[in-house]
Amino acid sequence: MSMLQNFLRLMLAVCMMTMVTVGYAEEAVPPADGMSSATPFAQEEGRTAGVKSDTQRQAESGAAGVTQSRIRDAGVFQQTQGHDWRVLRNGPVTFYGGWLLMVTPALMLAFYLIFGPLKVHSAPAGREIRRFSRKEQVVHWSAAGSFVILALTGIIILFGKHVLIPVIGHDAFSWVAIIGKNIHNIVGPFFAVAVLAMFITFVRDNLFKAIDLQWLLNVHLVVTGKKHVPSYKYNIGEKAWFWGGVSFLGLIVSASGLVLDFPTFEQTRQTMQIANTVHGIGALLFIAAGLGHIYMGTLGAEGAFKAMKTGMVDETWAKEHHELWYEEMKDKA
Amino acid sequence: MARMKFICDVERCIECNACVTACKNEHEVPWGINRRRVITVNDGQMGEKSVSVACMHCTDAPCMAVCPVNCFYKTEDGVVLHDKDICIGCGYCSYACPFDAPQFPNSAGKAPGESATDFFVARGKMDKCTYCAGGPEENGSEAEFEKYGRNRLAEGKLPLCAEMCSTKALLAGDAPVIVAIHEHRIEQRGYGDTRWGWDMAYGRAENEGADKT
Amino acid sequence: MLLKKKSSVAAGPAPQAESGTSAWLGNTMDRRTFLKRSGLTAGAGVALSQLPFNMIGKASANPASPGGKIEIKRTVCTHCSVGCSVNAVVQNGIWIRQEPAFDSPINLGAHCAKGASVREHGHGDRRLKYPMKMVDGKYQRISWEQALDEISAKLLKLREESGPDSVYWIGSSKHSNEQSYLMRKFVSFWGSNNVDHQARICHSTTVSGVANTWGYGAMTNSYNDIHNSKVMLFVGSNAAEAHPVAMMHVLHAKEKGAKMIVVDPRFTRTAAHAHQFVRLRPGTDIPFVWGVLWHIFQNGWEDKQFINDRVYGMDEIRKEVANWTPDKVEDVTGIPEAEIYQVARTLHENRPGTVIWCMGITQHTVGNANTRALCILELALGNVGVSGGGTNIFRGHDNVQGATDVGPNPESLPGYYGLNEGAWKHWCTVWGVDYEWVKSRYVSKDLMEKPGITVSRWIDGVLEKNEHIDQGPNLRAAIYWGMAANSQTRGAEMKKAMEKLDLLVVIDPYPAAAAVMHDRKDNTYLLPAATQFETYGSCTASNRSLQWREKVIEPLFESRPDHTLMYAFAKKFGFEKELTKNIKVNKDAQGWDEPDIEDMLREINRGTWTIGYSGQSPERLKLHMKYAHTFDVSTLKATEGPCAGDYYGLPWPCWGTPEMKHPGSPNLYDVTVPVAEGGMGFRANFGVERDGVSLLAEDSVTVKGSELEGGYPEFDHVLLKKLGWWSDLTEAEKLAAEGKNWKTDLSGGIIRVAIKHGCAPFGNAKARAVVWNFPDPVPLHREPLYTKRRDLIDKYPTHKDMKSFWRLPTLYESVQQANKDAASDYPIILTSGRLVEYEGGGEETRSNPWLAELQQEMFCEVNPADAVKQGVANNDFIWVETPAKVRIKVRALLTERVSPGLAFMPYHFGGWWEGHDLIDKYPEGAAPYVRGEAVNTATTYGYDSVTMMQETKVTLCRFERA
Amino acid sequence: MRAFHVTFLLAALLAGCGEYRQSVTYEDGGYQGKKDTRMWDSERFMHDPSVWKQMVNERTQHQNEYVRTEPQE
Repeated sequence: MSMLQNFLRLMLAVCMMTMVTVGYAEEAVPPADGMSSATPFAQEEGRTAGVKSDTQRQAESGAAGVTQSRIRDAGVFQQTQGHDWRVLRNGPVTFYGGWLLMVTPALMLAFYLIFGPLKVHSAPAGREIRRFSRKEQVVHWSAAGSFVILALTGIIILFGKHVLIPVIGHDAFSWVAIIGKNIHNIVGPFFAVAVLAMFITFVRDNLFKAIDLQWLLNVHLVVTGKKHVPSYKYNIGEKAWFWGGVSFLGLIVSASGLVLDFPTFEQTRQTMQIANTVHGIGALLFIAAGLGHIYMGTLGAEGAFKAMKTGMVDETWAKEHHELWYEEMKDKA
Repeated sequence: MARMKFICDVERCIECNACVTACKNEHEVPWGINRRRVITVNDGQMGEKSVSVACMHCTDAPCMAVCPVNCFYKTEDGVVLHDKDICIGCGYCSYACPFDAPQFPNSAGKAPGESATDFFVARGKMDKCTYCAGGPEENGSEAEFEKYGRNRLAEGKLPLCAEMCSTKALLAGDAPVIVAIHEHRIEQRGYGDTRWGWDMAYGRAENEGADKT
Repeated sequence: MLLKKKSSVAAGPAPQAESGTSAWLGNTMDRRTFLKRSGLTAGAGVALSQLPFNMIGKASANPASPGGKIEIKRTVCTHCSVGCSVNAVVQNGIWIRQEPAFDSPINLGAHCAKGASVREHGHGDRRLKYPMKMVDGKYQRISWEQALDEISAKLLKLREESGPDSVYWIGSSKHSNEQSYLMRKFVSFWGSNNVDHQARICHSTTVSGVANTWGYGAMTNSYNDIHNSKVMLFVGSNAAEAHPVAMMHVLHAKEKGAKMIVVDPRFTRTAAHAHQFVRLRPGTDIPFVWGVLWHIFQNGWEDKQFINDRVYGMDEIRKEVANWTPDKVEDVTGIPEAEIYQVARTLHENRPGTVIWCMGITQHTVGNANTRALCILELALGNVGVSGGGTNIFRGHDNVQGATDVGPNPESLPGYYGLNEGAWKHWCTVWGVDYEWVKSRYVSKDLMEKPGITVSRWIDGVLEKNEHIDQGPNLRAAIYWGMAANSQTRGAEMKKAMEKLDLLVVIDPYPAAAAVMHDRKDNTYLLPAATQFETYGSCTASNRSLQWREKVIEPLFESRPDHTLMYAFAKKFGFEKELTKNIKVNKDAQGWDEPDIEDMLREINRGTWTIGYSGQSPERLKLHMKYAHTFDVSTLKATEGPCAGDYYGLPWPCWGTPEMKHPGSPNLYDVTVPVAEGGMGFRANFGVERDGVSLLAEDSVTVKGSELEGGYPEFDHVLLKKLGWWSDLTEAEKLAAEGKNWKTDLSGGIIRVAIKHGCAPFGNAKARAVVWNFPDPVPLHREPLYTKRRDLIDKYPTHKDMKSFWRLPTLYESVQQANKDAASDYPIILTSGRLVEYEGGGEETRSNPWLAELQQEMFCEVNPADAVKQGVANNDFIWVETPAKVRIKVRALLTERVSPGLAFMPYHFGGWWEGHDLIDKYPEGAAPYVRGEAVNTATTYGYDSVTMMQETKVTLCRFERA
Repeated sequence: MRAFHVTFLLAALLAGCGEYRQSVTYEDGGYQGKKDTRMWDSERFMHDPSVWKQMVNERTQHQNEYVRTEPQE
């Protein structure tokens, strides 16, 4: 547990440092309602205000004491990290996450409108070859399905109160949220397993090859369809998704999610806060990246969706998109 | 309007746990849920001090801010309450709370005699100190009692934990009134403020913790 | 995710509390209010609670259905001697709420954890519900009829075979005054003095030590009067845990500038609030006091005038104190000179000061001398008889003071009358029975006047060879009537004794430790007694105030109030007519015969002149409860209303008849107040002179308003005639008073006339610094029987063995000598004490889920330094072994509260035996929620040389990882 | 670098639009759940907040033992 905790802490630290560098260090901001924050309880303060008792100081230092209560963390007087977590979650995570989820589809829409989908240039050969095995298909769609469910329910938990409450009202939203939360909690571990299966299933073909470098150098031409770089089974874009999305973000989101889902291993509230922050940031990035993947797998590239749907691709498609792989397959045949 | 707060005078608290028991008694709080608890620091050494901790009904309540379903509300008297019908049991309030006030049922029917260590497993409805002010159900109704416990404030009474405190260390009531009582004691003693948790609970104006951008 | 965690991974191994829901669901408890209403239900509730609109716990029927009449019943908490009033809210006969009793001048609405939880007794989930009989080692339900028939038949058979002294009756300090009084009467009519109660093992040494010093063995002032103290010296008292509400008054005084000193081997919660904490070696209280007095005498800080006028024998004390030079004190007690000096100086500079003590002083082989040493300290400082001064002895049970005063004591009839023929005749007159008849109930006049076996030693009455027992038969039956066996030492031997008995009967609201700790197979009965909330009557708080309890609810299940049971047994024994000669017998709601409590109190009033239990009629007590708000919180005096002038609860002595309207005596021995208003000098109870020295007060000590200047002896018909006051008596009074003294004059005339002339009926004498009738007239330090300081044994040896003491041989020297090297095997000093959540043996409090949740496991406090040596970590199970060769398994609690070389265990646990949980032995559904090893299973031998108080505070032990 | 500042400023402005009141008080409509009756809204207090407040404040003095130990004449 401690290794994971350390890892999560490191992750949070990285996130925090990123925030700080872009100007999100916590600053004193005058409260919105015009009350002076310096003396919020001025009339009640009395003469001794401002003189802190030793116990108060000890409490603020995060000290724990002994107690007869057996609830977790019961010995902690007061935790300040909760406030940091709140500021982070309600602030940047929600705000930028929200924009991210709006901007990403908008960008893709714009991209689609400007450049259109990647087309297969030659006429279809009519002969199909198997690109994905049955097993690969099952694994992919398990992951994909649970991903979508988790993304939607997760979005409800994070943004629902801003978006849905004003629309469907408080009580109805509670229904939505409770069902969403339970689905999220139940599907979550399933997704983690699917991600693991994905990794095992697809890792071999996603190992980096020399050709990937070339693809990378011509990325601007490739995505706009101006140039074609041959690749093996997966091109660098797909590999980026595999490594950066499925593997890295998948691991982050699954691990942090499991920490949150099974609070039965003596996790403290601090661990939960960190896990929650990491989970939120990771999931939002994952969703954004996932949108990209979905775009490429559906609208973005002709024939791609069919490939994963049926497992078969037209030879022409294979030749144009993954020439080297096509060669390999041909040799094998 | 009144502003209800708690003061725990550490010079007087003797860790007798009367507040804990009074709360259990008044609200029939089951085994494993501790709406209030007493913490002792420097146990067994000079400088040992005890504090009774529960929901402080913060001015800028973090639990309210992070609740995904807005089940919290605040009465005009500053009491932070929540609607158990709306609560989804996500546990976020407990991450945010400085005082570890939100409680969750541990598991299916934690029996008396079993130790309670999980702060939420089943993640049923959150439960916390209501300042003896019940919930949104009709004041003093059976439904309110079943979900939240008694509504003493609506009876013109104050939280039982404070009213039954063995040494009157725990004070509850309108802030200026209890501050005056506390001030009088300090005057008698001739030394420092022994209030606890106030900066954290009441030091921020409402919304101060909101987005800072 | 509806994941249920296996029990308590986080908190370490499973606790000693029972685990698993089956035990809980399987019991018969009436969960009418528990759990269901909380918004957090069991079982299906979890699934439901996931739904937004769940109506959590809707299924429960609200006992407080609307429309039922809501009544407030006023009662008094049953958990310690402070006497906190409780306002019980009752609807339709069900105790639905508890409200703070703000009007009570004693607690001002405050409660400790125990007080705030008493309503749970009205739920009684873990109560003993029916009479039970052990058949083949298992308890089976039987009817009351069968229980009473079988038990009485067996008792009568024993009486036939071995005489009445073969039965040991253990009464209770939790009985009301009336019940405990009836108990003494009941056992007298049974024909034995073999009856005792908890006071033996809590403050018997105080009662006898203090009474022999100045007259009455009770708290001299009151909790409230501590407001007036300038310094409070706590020795062997942990009020913050044992008497939390008293701490309200203590901390109030502290806030107003009083200094607070705590002397204890352990850094207690009380010590945490002290200005000065002094850590001493357990069992060295006398050297500590003499060390303080050494500085006081050295610097001339004593109150010379007071000593001259009101104290006898202080010069002998000076001689002994002179031996206790600071270096010697430091060697014996472990306290540096500077600390002792500071204590002495603080006591000198801040007057008046009070001394507060509890079990830390009393439960020693030198307990009586300890208490006297502290009295002497107060006398030297002139702190007695003043407001803010005195010896404030906090007692343990709610009515231990009352039960001591008028209850089941083996050496005395009610009111400390003793057992001589005069005492018997006095009480026979009051009871309206023939002295000769009572005598015929006893085996002989000799045994009638010989103190019985004490509760601390009843086991030796069973186990000792018959030829060593000074009463004829060995004990063959024990009736545990409201007493926790696990609060008595030498548990392992007690188990043997219990197994040897022909009959064991446990009468208690809960199945007490006595019901399960042994391996008996039959002839064992459990009878459910009602709690004090299910009956009514008076109870005496530690400050001698009597409070009246109303009946809150009807007895739960099949339980019956103790006095009803006594009457039922008396019927079987055939003396019910005599038992209730002057007492009305009513039919209670269940159709049983119930002796009238108010009539019993009136009978107590008619007979108990010695300590002034004569003025507290039921009517006056009820009036005080009703007008509690009119009493001043510092003085306890009513300033207005119908009780104006009275002190709250008419603290005894409340002289004369109720019609005399004596207000009670708030602070004993205060000569600045007229006797009619609660003043008095020291009691003239020890003669008028000794060796040519007058024992009466000097002339300068004239009680305010007294017509006699200075000291005078106690009043009797002769003195009255001599003074020419005889004619003040009415004709009827003259008739009654002729040949009598103030204690035996049933008309109260002598008292009335004495007070009319401003005189205390008991005289006006000096306090005795030297109690010449005790083994140590001047308190001497004697090393505990089990000591680490082998080198001090020769210098400060314990007493010589006694051949017959309270009917039994009692060992001192031989035990000490046999164990003088014990410390090499058992290097840790073991002491025990209280927790705030539990009381006494703990059965009722450990059966209360609100309290049980707070203390779920038995533990032993050890210093981290000692633990490291044994490789013991916090919360590990350890075996603690004592020289009694008994091992108990408890959790280790590593804490600096105890110094290295000291271990502390609370004594409230029971239900485990040498590592085994005894849950299977309890009647089904009646096991306490929390069970644990009883410290007294392992405690060792040792008894006070005057009262047979058990030694619990100093023994030796060792521990190792389990 | 200037471009960064402009971007940041724009982002900050946008964030300002996103700010919402987090502490819900039940009179301002932010909390849309069940309305809770006010403590004083009963016959006992004649529906008058000041009556309720006075009663509660008087009761608070029960927690102040100085009222009984040093009665003000």
